Amino acid sequence: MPDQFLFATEVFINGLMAGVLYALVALGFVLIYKASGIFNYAQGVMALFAAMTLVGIMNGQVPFSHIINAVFGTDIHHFGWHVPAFLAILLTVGVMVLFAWLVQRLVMRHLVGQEPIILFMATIGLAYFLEGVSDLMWGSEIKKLDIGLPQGGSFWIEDMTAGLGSDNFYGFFIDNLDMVATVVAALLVIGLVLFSQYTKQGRAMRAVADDHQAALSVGISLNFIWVLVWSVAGFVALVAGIMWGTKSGVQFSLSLIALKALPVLMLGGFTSIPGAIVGGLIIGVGEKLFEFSVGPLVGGATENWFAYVLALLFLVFRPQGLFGEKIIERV
Amino acid sequence: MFYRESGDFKSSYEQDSQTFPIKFDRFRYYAVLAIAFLVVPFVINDYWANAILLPFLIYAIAAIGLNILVGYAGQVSLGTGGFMAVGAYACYKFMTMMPEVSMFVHVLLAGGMTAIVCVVFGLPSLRIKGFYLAVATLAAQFFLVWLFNRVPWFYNYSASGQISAPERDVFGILITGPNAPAWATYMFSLIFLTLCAVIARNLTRGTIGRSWMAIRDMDIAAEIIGVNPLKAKLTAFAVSGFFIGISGALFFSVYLGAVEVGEAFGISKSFLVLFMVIIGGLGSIFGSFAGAAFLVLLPVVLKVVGVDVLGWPTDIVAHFQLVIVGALIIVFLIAEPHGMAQLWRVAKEKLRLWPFPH
Amino acid sequence: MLDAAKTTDVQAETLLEVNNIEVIYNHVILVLKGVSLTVPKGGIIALLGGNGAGKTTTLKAISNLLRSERGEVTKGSVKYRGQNVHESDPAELVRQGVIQVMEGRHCFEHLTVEENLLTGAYTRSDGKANVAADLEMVYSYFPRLKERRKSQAGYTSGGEQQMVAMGRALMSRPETVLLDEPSMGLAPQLVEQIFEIVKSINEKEGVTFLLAEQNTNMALKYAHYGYILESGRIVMDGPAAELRENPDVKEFYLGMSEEGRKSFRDVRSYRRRKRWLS
Amino acid sequence: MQDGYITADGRKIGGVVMEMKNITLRFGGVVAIKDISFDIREGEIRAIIGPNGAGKSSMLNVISGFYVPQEGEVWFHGEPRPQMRPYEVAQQGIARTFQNIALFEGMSVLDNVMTGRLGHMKAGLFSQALWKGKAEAEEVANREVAEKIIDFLEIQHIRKTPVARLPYGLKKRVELARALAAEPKLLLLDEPMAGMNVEEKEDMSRFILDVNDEFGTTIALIEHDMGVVMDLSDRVVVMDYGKKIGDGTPDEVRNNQQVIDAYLGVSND
Amino acid sequence: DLVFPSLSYRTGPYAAGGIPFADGYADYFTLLNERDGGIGGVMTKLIECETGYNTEKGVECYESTKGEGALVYQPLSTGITYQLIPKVTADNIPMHTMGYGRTSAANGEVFSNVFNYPANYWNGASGVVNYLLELNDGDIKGKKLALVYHNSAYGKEPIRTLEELAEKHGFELSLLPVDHPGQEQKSQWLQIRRERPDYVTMWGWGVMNQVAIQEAANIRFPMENFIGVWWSGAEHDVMSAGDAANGYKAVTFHNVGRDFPVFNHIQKYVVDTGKAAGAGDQIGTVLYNRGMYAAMLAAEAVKTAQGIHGTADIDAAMMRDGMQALEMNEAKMVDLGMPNFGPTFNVSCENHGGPGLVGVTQWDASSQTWSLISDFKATDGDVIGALVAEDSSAYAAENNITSGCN
Ligand SMILES: Nc1ncnc2c1ncn2[C@@H]1O[C@H](COP(=O)(O)OP(=O)(O)OP(=O)(O)O)[C@@H](O)[C@H]1O
Ligand SMILES: Nc1ncnc2c1ncn2[C@@H]1O[C@H](COP(=O)(O)OP(=O)(O)OP(=O)(O)O)[C@@H](O)[C@H]1O
Ligand SMILES: [Mg+2]
Ligand SMILES: [Mg+2]
Repeated sequence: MPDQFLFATEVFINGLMAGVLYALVALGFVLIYKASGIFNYAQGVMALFAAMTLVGIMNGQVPFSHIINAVFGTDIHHFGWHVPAFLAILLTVGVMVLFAWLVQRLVMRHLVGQEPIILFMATIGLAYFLEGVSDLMWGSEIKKLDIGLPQGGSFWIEDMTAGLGSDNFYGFFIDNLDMVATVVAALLVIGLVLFSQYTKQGRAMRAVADDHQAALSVGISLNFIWVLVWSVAGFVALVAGIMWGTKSGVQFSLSLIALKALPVLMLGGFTSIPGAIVGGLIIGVGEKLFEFSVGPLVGGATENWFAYVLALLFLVFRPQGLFGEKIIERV
Repeated sequence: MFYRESGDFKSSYEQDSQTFPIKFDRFRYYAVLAIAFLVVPFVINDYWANAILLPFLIYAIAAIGLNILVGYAGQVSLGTGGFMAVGAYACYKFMTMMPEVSMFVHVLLAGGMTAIVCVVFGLPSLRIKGFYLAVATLAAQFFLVWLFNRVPWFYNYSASGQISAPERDVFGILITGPNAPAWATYMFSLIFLTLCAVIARNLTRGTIGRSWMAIRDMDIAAEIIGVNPLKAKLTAFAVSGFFIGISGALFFSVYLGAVEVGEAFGISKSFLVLFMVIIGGLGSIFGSFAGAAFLVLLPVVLKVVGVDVLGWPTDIVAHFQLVIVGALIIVFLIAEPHGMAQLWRVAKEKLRLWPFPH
Repeated sequence: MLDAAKTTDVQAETLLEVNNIEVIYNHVILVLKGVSLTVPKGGIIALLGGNGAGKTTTLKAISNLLRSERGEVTKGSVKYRGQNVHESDPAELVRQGVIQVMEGRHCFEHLTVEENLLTGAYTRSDGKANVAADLEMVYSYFPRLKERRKSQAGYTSGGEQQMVAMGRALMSRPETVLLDEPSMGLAPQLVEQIFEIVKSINEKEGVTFLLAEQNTNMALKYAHYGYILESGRIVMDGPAAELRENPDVKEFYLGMSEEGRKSFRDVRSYRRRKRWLS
Repeated sequence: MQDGYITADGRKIGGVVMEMKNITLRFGGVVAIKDISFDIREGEIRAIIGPNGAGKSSMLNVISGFYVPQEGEVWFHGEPRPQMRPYEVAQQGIARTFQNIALFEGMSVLDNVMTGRLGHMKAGLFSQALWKGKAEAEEVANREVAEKIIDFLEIQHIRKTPVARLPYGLKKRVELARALAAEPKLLLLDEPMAGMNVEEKEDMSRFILDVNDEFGTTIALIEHDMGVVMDLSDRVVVMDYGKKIGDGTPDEVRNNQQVIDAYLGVSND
Repeated sequence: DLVFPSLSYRTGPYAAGGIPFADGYADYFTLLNERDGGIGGVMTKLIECETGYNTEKGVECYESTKGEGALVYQPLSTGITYQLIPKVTADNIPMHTMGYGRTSAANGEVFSNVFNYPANYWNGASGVVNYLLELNDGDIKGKKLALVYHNSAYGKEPIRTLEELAEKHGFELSLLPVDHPGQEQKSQWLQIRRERPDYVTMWGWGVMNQVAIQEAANIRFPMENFIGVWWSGAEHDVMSAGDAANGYKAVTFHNVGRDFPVFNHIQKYVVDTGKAAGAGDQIGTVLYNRGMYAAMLAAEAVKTAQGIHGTADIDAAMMRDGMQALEMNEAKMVDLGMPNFGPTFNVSCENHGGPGLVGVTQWDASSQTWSLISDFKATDGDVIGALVAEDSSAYAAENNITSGCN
């Protein structure tokens, strides 16, 4: 096989994997959008917060130690214990549920029935708030996150495939972490699809997204639904935070991965869980292949805008994204 | 007490469609103008100009522009940063290509250029709606930033890709460059802001404004009763682009003096201006001012209080700043989802009924 | 048809009591200026009044949906079974058996007709079988819905949506239903049918109804008791039968004068006529 | 084209202005309109009735160009109307109200009514930006027309109120005002009286009759209140699940057995 | 007081780099106050102002501190530097951009108030190439060098120099931009894996560094052949890749580690007395050292200025003179408790950039330390000098500056 083709294939496969990682973030958006019509800008920061909390708990860091030290002149940083990853994850999930409850209590319930853009704005406020809080709580230095996930290219695959091309071809490079992410993402998607399509709560969730007032009037407790979806979204954020945090360390930029998820959302449709995955794959492959083929001609670094332009092109033909619910236009 | 509509009768429709139908409002408006034009220039110093007033004036222009698009025409855009960059780079190119021309013209031309670009990126809005459109405008944001970063012609082939504003003047008074006096930069921006505000006000109270709002409130119905959606949306993008371009030009040339596109006109700029518009009040010119003032001033005030008055470490203050700004946004939205402008309106309604509670 | 005798035997227990409530929207607009009414268990109570009289507002004040419209009950109290419900969540009220059918349909556009109906059963925990049975019941009331069960509610016609809204409320097996303009936009037969349904549910299952209705004629025909609301105040109340005989009600709400029903074409003067209050 | 005639109460009805020819409209599997033809004459009040989901609103949507029928043609002023966008249809002098009120909630009543006049305002962008010359004069002139309609419909007191705050019935009236402001030749009304009590219906009927009388506006009307329909309309089309089952004067329709079975029911007084 | 504004960033995407630098900068001045009673008897005063690496906040910081008698600005961001160049010139306040900022500011004839000694990006680029030459016995013809860079003004700085050098030495250069923030670099590293360059150099900042090093490890690129600029060579950049980062290199213009007497003083006078700017745990890290080094150079310039003007309480204009006359020699450094901490150099009116001596450091993952593996050596003055002259004269022409020394 010609090497160029093999290289393209390699890029393609890695694009798929990258797409899965984007999709992980996009999933959180979809959940909240589906359940309340809210475009949750804070999703990225939630991933950051979740990852920071996880690392903090694992390392036995004292939350808010920085302020405590500044105010009381103390010098405390660590409790001096280390929490095993599994337990730390459970505790972090607990923290995310608590966070969901607070969001519902302090923000959402006061904004019932408001227009989407107002709710969107509120989530931006939330993002600021959470960003400040997570820095105050855990400090803004970079933290290493290691819960024992494999990293680095898979030698096995590399060796298996090395013979396919000429000497210039070294076999396919596939990151172990990406493979783990793929499995996790698949499980998440299956679970979430089952939840939202086949359970009473799932149906209620979609009802809430359509009309807050009517949902209230049939006895759906918005508060409960919101705590529920924000918790699930918090969990998804944690998963995304773990994957991305393992890759690049846990620090501020983690919150910016939200920007990589937006074109995915747009392409897959804001309301579709499978859409997030398919969108992710298309975006991942699309941007990597474009960078591979056209990038060198125009000076590279095309990925950021190409993802958006690609999604835009899809939208022009399907304004609700590939799998999004049709936008009902009636008078 | 003084807030009385009664006794302030209007006898013609011209009078009724005035910007400030109530005498007291009108009076206050002239007072603000007088102070802004006749008092501030004489007392202004570098700090006030560069740290507070210039950003306020310039962001207010951008906010008015975006408000036309989002607040009046209902087309949520996250491309503001990119469009400001178009204004800035257009201005830079005009400044360096035609050094002898008045700065005033450069800025206007930059606005015009941005309007054109904005219309091009507004085309998808004919099919794409709501948040899909918002995300789609990010394509403009990222593409434009990439373009200005990538094509050396835009930054005159400078080594690092930064652009810096050469000294330019209006009637012999320096407006750009480090030697431009504070009052001149202030007045220059103020004139543009006043101009933009007046134009925006005129447009929004007339036919165009109503067709924008109709599209915003219910686009299908609007089309059925005779609003041409293509025209309404694209004019909104054009007018909005014009203002945003002006603000981008001023932002670069008068305020910062040198910019790097990714940093100065990145996505965070788009969000910042959008916050201003929403916090201030969608569909309100006054709201654009209020929102810009709020988001320019608040961080400064918090910093001054935290660092200078309370003497806290800068990083804790910076983090608290985020927490407070975030919390305030939420509190504001809960108190009044329609922004500061609406708070003001309700306050007026209450005043009118005063001393009765309702 | 109902007669006066019927009204007396339902006077038993008071289920819902609205006591002199005042409602303000947006902190400034005073809409209800002291409305009181009582709904006895098992009664059908009609709330009548012109556009903007405050019927919808009253119902929302009871079901606590006001808050999400930036409205607020500033005075007075609403009691359900003697309990103050002012603080409770609307969903909580549904669980207690009070459900509102909102004015203007409010279907869940993206859900199918059937899913819409099923959301009505959200608060129920009496098993799938019972829910399925009730679904069939609703379909038997509104056969048209059965035909359209798989289409998204957003794409159904106005009247079909109204049926969905009604059916959805019935799915919750309520104890008390607050009906806001149930007959709006329905074809004449259906209007009658809806009222027949109300009556039969009321009689068979003892469900209490408080209905805001513009179709005074129908409302007074089926209701036991009526309140007439104007500009945020109750201006008249009494047993339905009596109200029907009241000359003012006859003229302004039933469109009848001494000579019987006028043709709409013959109403030459549309200047405002006498009001109880102004 | 047939000639007009004079009605019993002395109104002159002209020739056919609009004719629907064999319209069929499908949405996926649902056939909303099945091969329906009827016409509307100049100056008449034409009612469309039928059970819920019969396709009445869809028919209005076809007329205003929002739905494009799969088969059939709309003839306007004696010639087939080419495929056009809804706003172009509106510019031909067709205005309408909607079944589920479609007012611009963020605007005041006055502004809503003024949107009805958009088609009559032509000032350019620059003139408007400066608010001088044509723009201002035009604004005042059109404002006068709008005010006349506001007076006519007796909604002066809510002129400056945001429509979101209005009760249902008043919204319907504002919608009518907006449609009238366009000074249409053909006015389409989709259940203008839903949610009104008798007194208000009387008022509304009066408005409709007066519009028809004073401006000679042709009116097509959907309504479920048979009293109103029978009293106001000159001719009635009856639809039933997409099919036309009756067409004629109110009396003819009222006595049509098919119509009685499908729609009116027995006890109609 | 001698006022030193510190435009720091302890928040935002680059906080991890900003914090240690700001701590080092602050602690050194605290040390001077605590130990020596200030400089020449006048106490120093540090005004910290948070910029979040954001130009607008930078301007606000500048405007709010310049009135307080600021002696020298250290904006710590290329963006803010560009912004301030005209402003400080107009206000006659010196600015020191050490190892960043506008490279051609080395030409003091055009940029009268801007200093970027002891080394700039172009020195860095040349330093990398020189080091490669050294490794290959002076011949790198036909070798492949890939530049992975932050797609911003900062990242693009070395391109011109590297292109010139590629021509001169006959190596092949390929460019791989990474967009901010740089969380995703699969494409770039797959390309590197395909092209197999002999060496990779990196102009990265923030999260981009960690990800790049991680990805390099993933594709098993030999770490010894991966050389970053000094902003890509701190502990947190390599830490998250763990052992895989062992052997990674970075060029530098100052020494690393905490094996210097001055740190004992800082520990004693500053940390132990609870006056440290940060938690006190950053001492000896690369960026802390750099911050401290910058502060030291500023303090030395103050001393020089005090000498020139015969007054201890100097102002910004005098400070400029002091900086322009600064001489750093080994004796001084030993005196300060920093033997061989940085190169020795002199500043002059014509040359604000110093001699541009560049060393190389390497990361040892097992001991978790950086160490200097190649001493500070000269870089290619011909190539760089020409580029500086070209760029600065373009700037002078654009802004009507008559160059020359006064
Ligand atoms: N959200 C709101 N904000 C402000 N005012 C409101 C709001 N909703 C209703 N109102 C006002 O409250 C008054 C009563 O309205 P309500 O909807 O209760 O009337 P109604 O009797 O139900 O009328 P209709 O028969 O037309 O539905 C009206 O004058 C209306 O303007
Ligand atoms: N856009 C659409 N997509 C799918 N189905 C539609 C659409 N519009 C209308 N329908 C269907 O077509 C049929 C006719 O609808 P239409 O709204 O015209 O009824 P109608 O006669 O106005 O009824 P009503 O009196 O209840 O308003 C209904 O069954 C409706 O569900
Ligand atoms: Mg009502
Ligand atoms: Mg209909």
